[in-house]
Amino acid sequence: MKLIFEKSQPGRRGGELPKPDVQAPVVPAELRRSKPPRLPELAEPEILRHFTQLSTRNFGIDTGFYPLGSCTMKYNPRVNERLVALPGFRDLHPYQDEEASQGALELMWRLQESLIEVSGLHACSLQPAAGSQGELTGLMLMRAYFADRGEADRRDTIVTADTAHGTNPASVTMAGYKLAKVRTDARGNVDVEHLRELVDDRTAGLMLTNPSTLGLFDEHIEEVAAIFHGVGALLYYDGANLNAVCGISRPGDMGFDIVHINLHKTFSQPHGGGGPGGGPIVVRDTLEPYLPVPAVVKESDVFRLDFDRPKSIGKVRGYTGPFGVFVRSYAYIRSYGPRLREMSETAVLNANYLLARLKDAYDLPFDRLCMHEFVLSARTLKREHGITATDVAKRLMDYRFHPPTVYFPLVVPEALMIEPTETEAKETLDAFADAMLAIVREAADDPGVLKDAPHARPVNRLDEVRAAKRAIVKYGFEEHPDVSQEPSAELRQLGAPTGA
Amino acid sequence: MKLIFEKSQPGRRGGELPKPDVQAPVVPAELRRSKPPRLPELAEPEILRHFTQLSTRNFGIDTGFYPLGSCTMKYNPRVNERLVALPGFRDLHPYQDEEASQGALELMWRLQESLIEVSGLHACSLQPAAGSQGELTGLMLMRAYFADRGEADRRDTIVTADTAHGTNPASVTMAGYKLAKVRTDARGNVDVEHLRELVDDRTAGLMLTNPSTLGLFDEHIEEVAAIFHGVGALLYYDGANLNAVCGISRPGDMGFDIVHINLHKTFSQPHGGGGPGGGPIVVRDTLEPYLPVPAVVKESDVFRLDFDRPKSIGKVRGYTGPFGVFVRSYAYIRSYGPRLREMSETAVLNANYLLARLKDAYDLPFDRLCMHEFVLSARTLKREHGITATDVAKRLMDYRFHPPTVYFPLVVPEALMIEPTETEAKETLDAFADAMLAIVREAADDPGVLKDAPHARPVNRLDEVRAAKRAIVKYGFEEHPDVSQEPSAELRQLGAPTGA
Amino acid sequence: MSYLSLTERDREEMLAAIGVSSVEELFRDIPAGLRFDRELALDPALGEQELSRHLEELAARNVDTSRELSFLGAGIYDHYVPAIVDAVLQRGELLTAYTPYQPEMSQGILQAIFEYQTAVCELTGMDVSNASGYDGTTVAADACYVAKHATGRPRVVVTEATNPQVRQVVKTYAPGFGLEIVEVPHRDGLTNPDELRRAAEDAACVIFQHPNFFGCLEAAPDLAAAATEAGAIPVAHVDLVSLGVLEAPGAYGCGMAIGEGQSAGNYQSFAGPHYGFLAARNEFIRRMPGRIVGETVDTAGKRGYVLTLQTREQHIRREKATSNITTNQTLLALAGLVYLSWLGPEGLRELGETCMGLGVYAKQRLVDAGFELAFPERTTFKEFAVRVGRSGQEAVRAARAQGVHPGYALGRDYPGLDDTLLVAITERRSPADVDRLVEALTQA
Amino acid sequence: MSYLSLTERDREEMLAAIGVSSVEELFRDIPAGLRFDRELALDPALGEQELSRHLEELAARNVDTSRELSFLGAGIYDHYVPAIVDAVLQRGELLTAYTPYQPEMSQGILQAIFEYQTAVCELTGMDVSNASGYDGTTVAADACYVAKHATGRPRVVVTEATNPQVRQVVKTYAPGFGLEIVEVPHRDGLTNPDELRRAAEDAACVIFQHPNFFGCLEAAPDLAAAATEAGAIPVAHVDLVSLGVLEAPGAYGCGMAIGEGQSAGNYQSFAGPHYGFLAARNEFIRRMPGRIVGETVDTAGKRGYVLTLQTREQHIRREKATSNITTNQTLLALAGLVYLSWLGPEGLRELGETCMGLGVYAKQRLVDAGFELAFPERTTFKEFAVRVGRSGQEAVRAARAQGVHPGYALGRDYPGLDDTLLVAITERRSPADVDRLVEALTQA
Ligand SMILES: Cc1ncc(COP(=O)(O)O)c(C=O)c1O
Ligand SMILES: Cc1ncc(COP(=O)(O)O)c(C=O)c1O
Repeated sequence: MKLIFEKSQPGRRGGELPKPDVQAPVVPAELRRSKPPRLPELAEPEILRHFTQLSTRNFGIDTGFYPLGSCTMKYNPRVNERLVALPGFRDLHPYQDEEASQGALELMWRLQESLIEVSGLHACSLQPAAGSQGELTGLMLMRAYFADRGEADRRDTIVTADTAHGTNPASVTMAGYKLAKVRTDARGNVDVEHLRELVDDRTAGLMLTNPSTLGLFDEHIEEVAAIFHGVGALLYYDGANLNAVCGISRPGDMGFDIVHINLHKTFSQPHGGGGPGGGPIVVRDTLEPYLPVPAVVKESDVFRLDFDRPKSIGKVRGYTGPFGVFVRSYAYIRSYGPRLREMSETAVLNANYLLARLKDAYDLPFDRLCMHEFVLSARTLKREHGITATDVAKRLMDYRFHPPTVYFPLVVPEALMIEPTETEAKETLDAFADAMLAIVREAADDPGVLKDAPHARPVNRLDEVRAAKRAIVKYGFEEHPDVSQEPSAELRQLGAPTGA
Repeated sequence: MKLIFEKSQPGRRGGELPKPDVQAPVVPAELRRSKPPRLPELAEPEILRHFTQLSTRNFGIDTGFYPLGSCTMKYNPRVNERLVALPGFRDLHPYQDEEASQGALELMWRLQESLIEVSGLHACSLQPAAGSQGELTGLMLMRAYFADRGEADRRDTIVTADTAHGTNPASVTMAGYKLAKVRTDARGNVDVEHLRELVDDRTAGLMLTNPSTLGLFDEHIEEVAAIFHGVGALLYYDGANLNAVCGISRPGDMGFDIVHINLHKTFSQPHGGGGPGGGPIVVRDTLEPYLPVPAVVKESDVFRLDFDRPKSIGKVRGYTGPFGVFVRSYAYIRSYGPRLREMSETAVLNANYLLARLKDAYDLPFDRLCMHEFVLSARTLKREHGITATDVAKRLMDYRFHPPTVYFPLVVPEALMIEPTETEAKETLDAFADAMLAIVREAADDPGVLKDAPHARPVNRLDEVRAAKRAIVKYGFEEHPDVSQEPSAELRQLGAPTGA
Repeated sequence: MSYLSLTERDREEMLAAIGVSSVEELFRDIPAGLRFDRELALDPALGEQELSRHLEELAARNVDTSRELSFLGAGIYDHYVPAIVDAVLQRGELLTAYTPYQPEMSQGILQAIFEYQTAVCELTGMDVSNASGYDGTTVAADACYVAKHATGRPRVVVTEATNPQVRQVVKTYAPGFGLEIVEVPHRDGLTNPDELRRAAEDAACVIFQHPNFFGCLEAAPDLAAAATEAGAIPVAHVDLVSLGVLEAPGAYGCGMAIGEGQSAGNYQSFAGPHYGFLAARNEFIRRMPGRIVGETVDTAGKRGYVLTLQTREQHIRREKATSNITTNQTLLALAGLVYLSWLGPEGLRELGETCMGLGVYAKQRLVDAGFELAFPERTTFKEFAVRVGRSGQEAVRAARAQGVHPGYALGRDYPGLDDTLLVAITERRSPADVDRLVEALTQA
Repeated sequence: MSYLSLTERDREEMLAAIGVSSVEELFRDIPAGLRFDRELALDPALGEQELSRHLEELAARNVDTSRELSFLGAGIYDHYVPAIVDAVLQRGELLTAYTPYQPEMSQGILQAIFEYQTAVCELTGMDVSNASGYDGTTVAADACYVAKHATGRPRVVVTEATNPQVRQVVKTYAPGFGLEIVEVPHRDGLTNPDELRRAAEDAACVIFQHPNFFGCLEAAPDLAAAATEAGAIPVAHVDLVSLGVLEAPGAYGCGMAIGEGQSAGNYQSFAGPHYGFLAARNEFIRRMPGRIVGETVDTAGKRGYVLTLQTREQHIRREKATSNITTNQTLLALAGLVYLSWLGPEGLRELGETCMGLGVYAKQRLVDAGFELAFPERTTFKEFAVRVGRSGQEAVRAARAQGVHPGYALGRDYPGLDDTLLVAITERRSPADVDRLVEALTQA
């Protein structure tokens, strides 16, 4: 399909703007735009068609099952979209006076209180824009905490698991820490022996996801916590998998000191094709003084922004964070209330049911009950039929399912990481399981059909190597390189004699 | 795809309702529901997926070109959808006091004034819910008008053209009138000679579309008007084709006494898969006393509902008409303002351009410039290759266009009635013309591909005869007749060894 | 003109291809005297931002039910419309499509209508439903047209306790149909079956609303029986929202069930657009007005849906059609289907019980406060009539001054009830809201 | 729980298939002491209708720009967002998708991002843009990270006339990057190129906002030149809305262009979610943070789009990644693309001229009314600083009492400007609105 720039015609336009009768301004010659930007020129009807057509070439939760492991692709209630669009939220300026923003501040405060209760800790900052920023913020808190204790220089190392998401090590580096990696043991837990070797008085802390990215709850988590607290280090909880344990087990009770929560995962902010998200952090009282400013506080019945936090690390994002995300997540939490536990129970039940249906057909690296997700391996398919996790993923598209996360976590070869979430129906899980089993049969009977998959998407398998090599990252207008134009295959398939 | 009833499971539900703590009511046993209705039982996520999937099996203007003749499928601005949803409009009760509905009444009054100006007449009622109800209302006005003159019994006949839309004769019968049909002459005008034979003092009036359903402006319309007015009869203007003449020629000036306007055509109310619409009528002052009640009137700066119209025919629809439709159409008119003429000019230009590109490849029954639409015939294709208008229509689907209106008007064999509207781009018209021309070539080279079309829709050609014979008009639950289930063709096409 | 795509260059190329030198020339077939020679006298064009501001100002001059505690009903109700309904209706493929004449392009809408027809038949206990009528008044006229052709009889009986809007529309249509309309009075808020039977001699059909306009539950089965005995077709005018708790008209012998669909999934919207529903027994299927969708298969044997029984319709049968309707209210009927799916059978029952329960509470509170019910003996559904000891109009004015709209003043349609208000209570009202109503009426 | 599908029967069947007898048993791996043994202390669950009422009440306690005439800006602006933006963003296939790891499932989003990257590069005059950063502050930190690795230098210079929010965030990130932040003061609202050059010796990059935080047009080319001479990478923090009238940073030698995208297509939304954009010259392409979409072909030679240059990213490069970002702001960037397409080049220029023109008008009216501009000599874009002869806070309070929010009190960030307001004027404000502002400030 054409790019919107390829549909552009000089002289067309979409919107008409108001033309107040005031003098035309004078822009100093040396600052004036010399050459108009080549933005698309289309009338509104064609703009809407363009993006409508783009949407039909995309797959969302509304389209179907989307078991993308570690991403918690759950239903996004439409009422939340309606509420976030209320003028009182949508058209509110962040510098509006506090007394004229009480509703927004109260909503943020209520959300903070809910996140504090769910994580079992004491203070919350909603400021971080996503999980990874929550991680970075958490590490900054650690530095500030140790600086206060004169240990900042000594404590230069953060321990992460070999199952960790890439953001963990990346955040460690960005925060200026050294990295130490702990192995995973035979049951999928952190290898405690190895951990003991790694942890000493130079250790600032641990970053861990629990349940892990393997979908397994660490059976020695109390021991792990003791090891770090024993040397005065801190524990950071990567909350990406919180959907497994709401109301069931709390990070604070496990011994974690800092938690980030991915609002776009556990609390249903629509993922928007890549974002937005929200990564609030919740901490133990000992860390509260270092939280970003401003803090949203309640005094008697008035809500305020508190900037007076001398020990604060400062600001990690503009203003007070992605408010629209807060509205949706608060609404989601309120739709469950105290029975939020049912959300996590159902997520875990769905995952274990799928696991039960699939464990015999695929390799299961750790034979345990899973939490909200589980990781299979296509190791055997690859050895016996040359079918990789990628082939399975692409073939699932023909069955109208979004593929799981593949090749992560790295400790599992040919990994297929499957997370169904709580909002799926049993029929959907069964249909997906049937497809996964059919694919195993196809791998034996007709591997070609898997290698050539997908067959029913707008494009066949795409050449990612070529993309990286040529690095065409914007439209070139006149000089646009000719990556060979769409062959008019469609119509030929439809039996047209010539590509009409 | 499954019906929503086939996705239902006892015990599931979508919405939660408030449970005010009041006593449970007692329904008298003999009136109480004996057996619960088998409404669908699904959780909200599956409901949204169901209707999202349904939408992907449907084609709208947002999807692409939709030249459905006589239906004026133009762009529906999204701002109108936003405005109609303003609480002040959306949540307003029709019995709210007048002083608390001034904004709504003013909008209706302003719309009335605009329609009066566009049609060149004197008084307007927005009450009719669609064009055909406008027709019926207009005929009721005629009866009331003649009754007042003691001619009601004598004037028992309405003349319509053989090109008339089916609603015209149907309305004539429903209004209790006899029908007389006038022929179309060689240039596509009303046959004036024949008309003279038909019209006498028993004639109540004429119903005519101008431009006609052939897309032709009647060259003798003044003479036609004179004939009817000569015998004291009235002229009714079927406004379905008004998109051709806004600001260019006015029905009132042509001599028509009553006009209906299809707001969903000329003034862009989204067609909603079949409706809603709006069919306001505008009349000459002599007919104003008979208009439906209430009338929306302005007194100094106050807007009122006037029920005090002793000669009124009464009410034809509940309350004051489909208000939401008025909001959208008023907004559409305001987006053009006095330059509304450009809308019609462009519609006519687009139509004539398409006509110029297609007239040599298809039969053109009347070789004239057209107005906003034109009618071609596949007569030659049928004679030479056995390709019918239906085959052309179905094949157009493969080229991703909605087919034109076919087999109407009845006076043209194998009719293809094409109306592009003003909101289409030249590129779109060219692509459509290319497809129409390619189809002519295909008819000669490979007629089979046309006969088997469509090839790229969710279903192949459907058996309409069987549908009418079996008349399965609702889901039968347990006893649902087995119209053979979907063959799992899809996956086989995708090379799956067994319908997985 | 932000909706137009043609550039100057486009225009020139197109005029050249057509072989004319100006757009003006395209209109040469229009007699010179009929060419409009000035600019239309319309208000100035507005860009989107200014257009929005203008309509926001108009909207702000209306007092809607989000700004005033309202107990208005009388045919249009403030039930909650869930967000999923808006989300579905805003899908462009549905919103911007038209009548599915080309079924292969329109399976989405066609299947949705088939599902809607099923839901309406299930609720009403009928065999066939059309794809919608204009509203709750015109479907009554449609029913008369069906009944007239089915029975050949010259009269139609409508109960006085039927929504006046419905009665007025039926009266407007009747002359064209060659029908005479007879009304049967109510007795203390209910229709008497014997009076009805006598009136129905040689009537084509009997239309009665249940729950009736006063909110009272009629002895519906008795009314249906009375009509049948008189040889007239019983037609129940019902509220879909009531059919989770009240018996389906088909179960007590009605030949047709009709009504206003607004209460099930449409906003009040100052009375439209909404949908009217019309369902009937199989014997009337070939006399049904409007679109009907039927199930069939394609050339590969795959299930699909099409408009069917079209020989009833104007585009085929012309002057012999069962109706002149073509554009209907599909989108609003779709809203109804989404809404009913969201409620499900349990939700629909709960909804009915909640409204009824709140009504009982409200009546009690009003009686305690010294008000008199117009029809104290009657069981009511979500509306009831209460006497306010002065003109209803005045009571409304006084209560509105305190921010409460207490309901519809019945005097307008029922001379005997000048001092009576029709109070509607939906699930959007809380007991606390009811208390505010009582307060407003007392203080006023 | 209206979002859950499992019925009791489903649960039983599933537990049986798993081979456990209860849901509780699924959690057996959780050490007993860590099993949460009470119900969460959360506010009661609300059904959709009650949830809506609750949030409507909260929303009603905020005074938004539809309820108060507002001249607030200072980084977040009340520009008009056309309805088509909402319509596109509410398409479920886009709204409810995630990062396009599987390109064949995500051509819609991928192509849209590619188009967004093109628009941003076109506006800024750069070679490459990422798919978005969190907001206008974090992209500044990202730019520092890029510059540090590109130059190995230990410092970053930021002008004092850059949005304080941006400066604070950069300062928070700096220690982790091992960077020191130096600020260059403004002189009467502008940055002095020579001071900048001196400060930039051994700086990795220089970040300057243009138009700056006071709305003044900087001598941007000179600032860029100064940075370049000092061997530092010039980074312009710009407003997309200004780039129809102001030169593209790429055209005057900047190495990177960054900014807050909110003004182009996002609502104010109490500051988020919005999108930050980061574009750079080709030399930095392999150091870019975040997602980048590239063009390629499929096995049939058909054009398609994929996430590319992923070896920069955390999921491949882990601790050596150019950034830790993964979830970004794609949906808001898409809004930006739709908005910019709706405006087109002409519209964008008109928009800039309109804002500027209204600003000139407002400044004149205020001076006529006796107010003094803080930087009378400067050319401003859509904002300007005016002295109100008393504490800015007080002036705000007084004006708000008359229904006008006159702007941002600069004293909070600039001690010398306690008596100064930063007044923002967008195309949503009319000359009449400006007159009301003057009135409110005068009377106050
Ligand atoms: C386990 C894990 N940790 C961290 C992250 C980073 O969170 P975000 O994408 O919100 O930055 C993710 C998700 O991407 C994740 O799955
Ligand atoms: C020529 C003509 N007349 C009348 C009508 C009836 O109008 P409506 O569909 O609004 O009832 C139509 C459209 O269907 C039409 O095309």
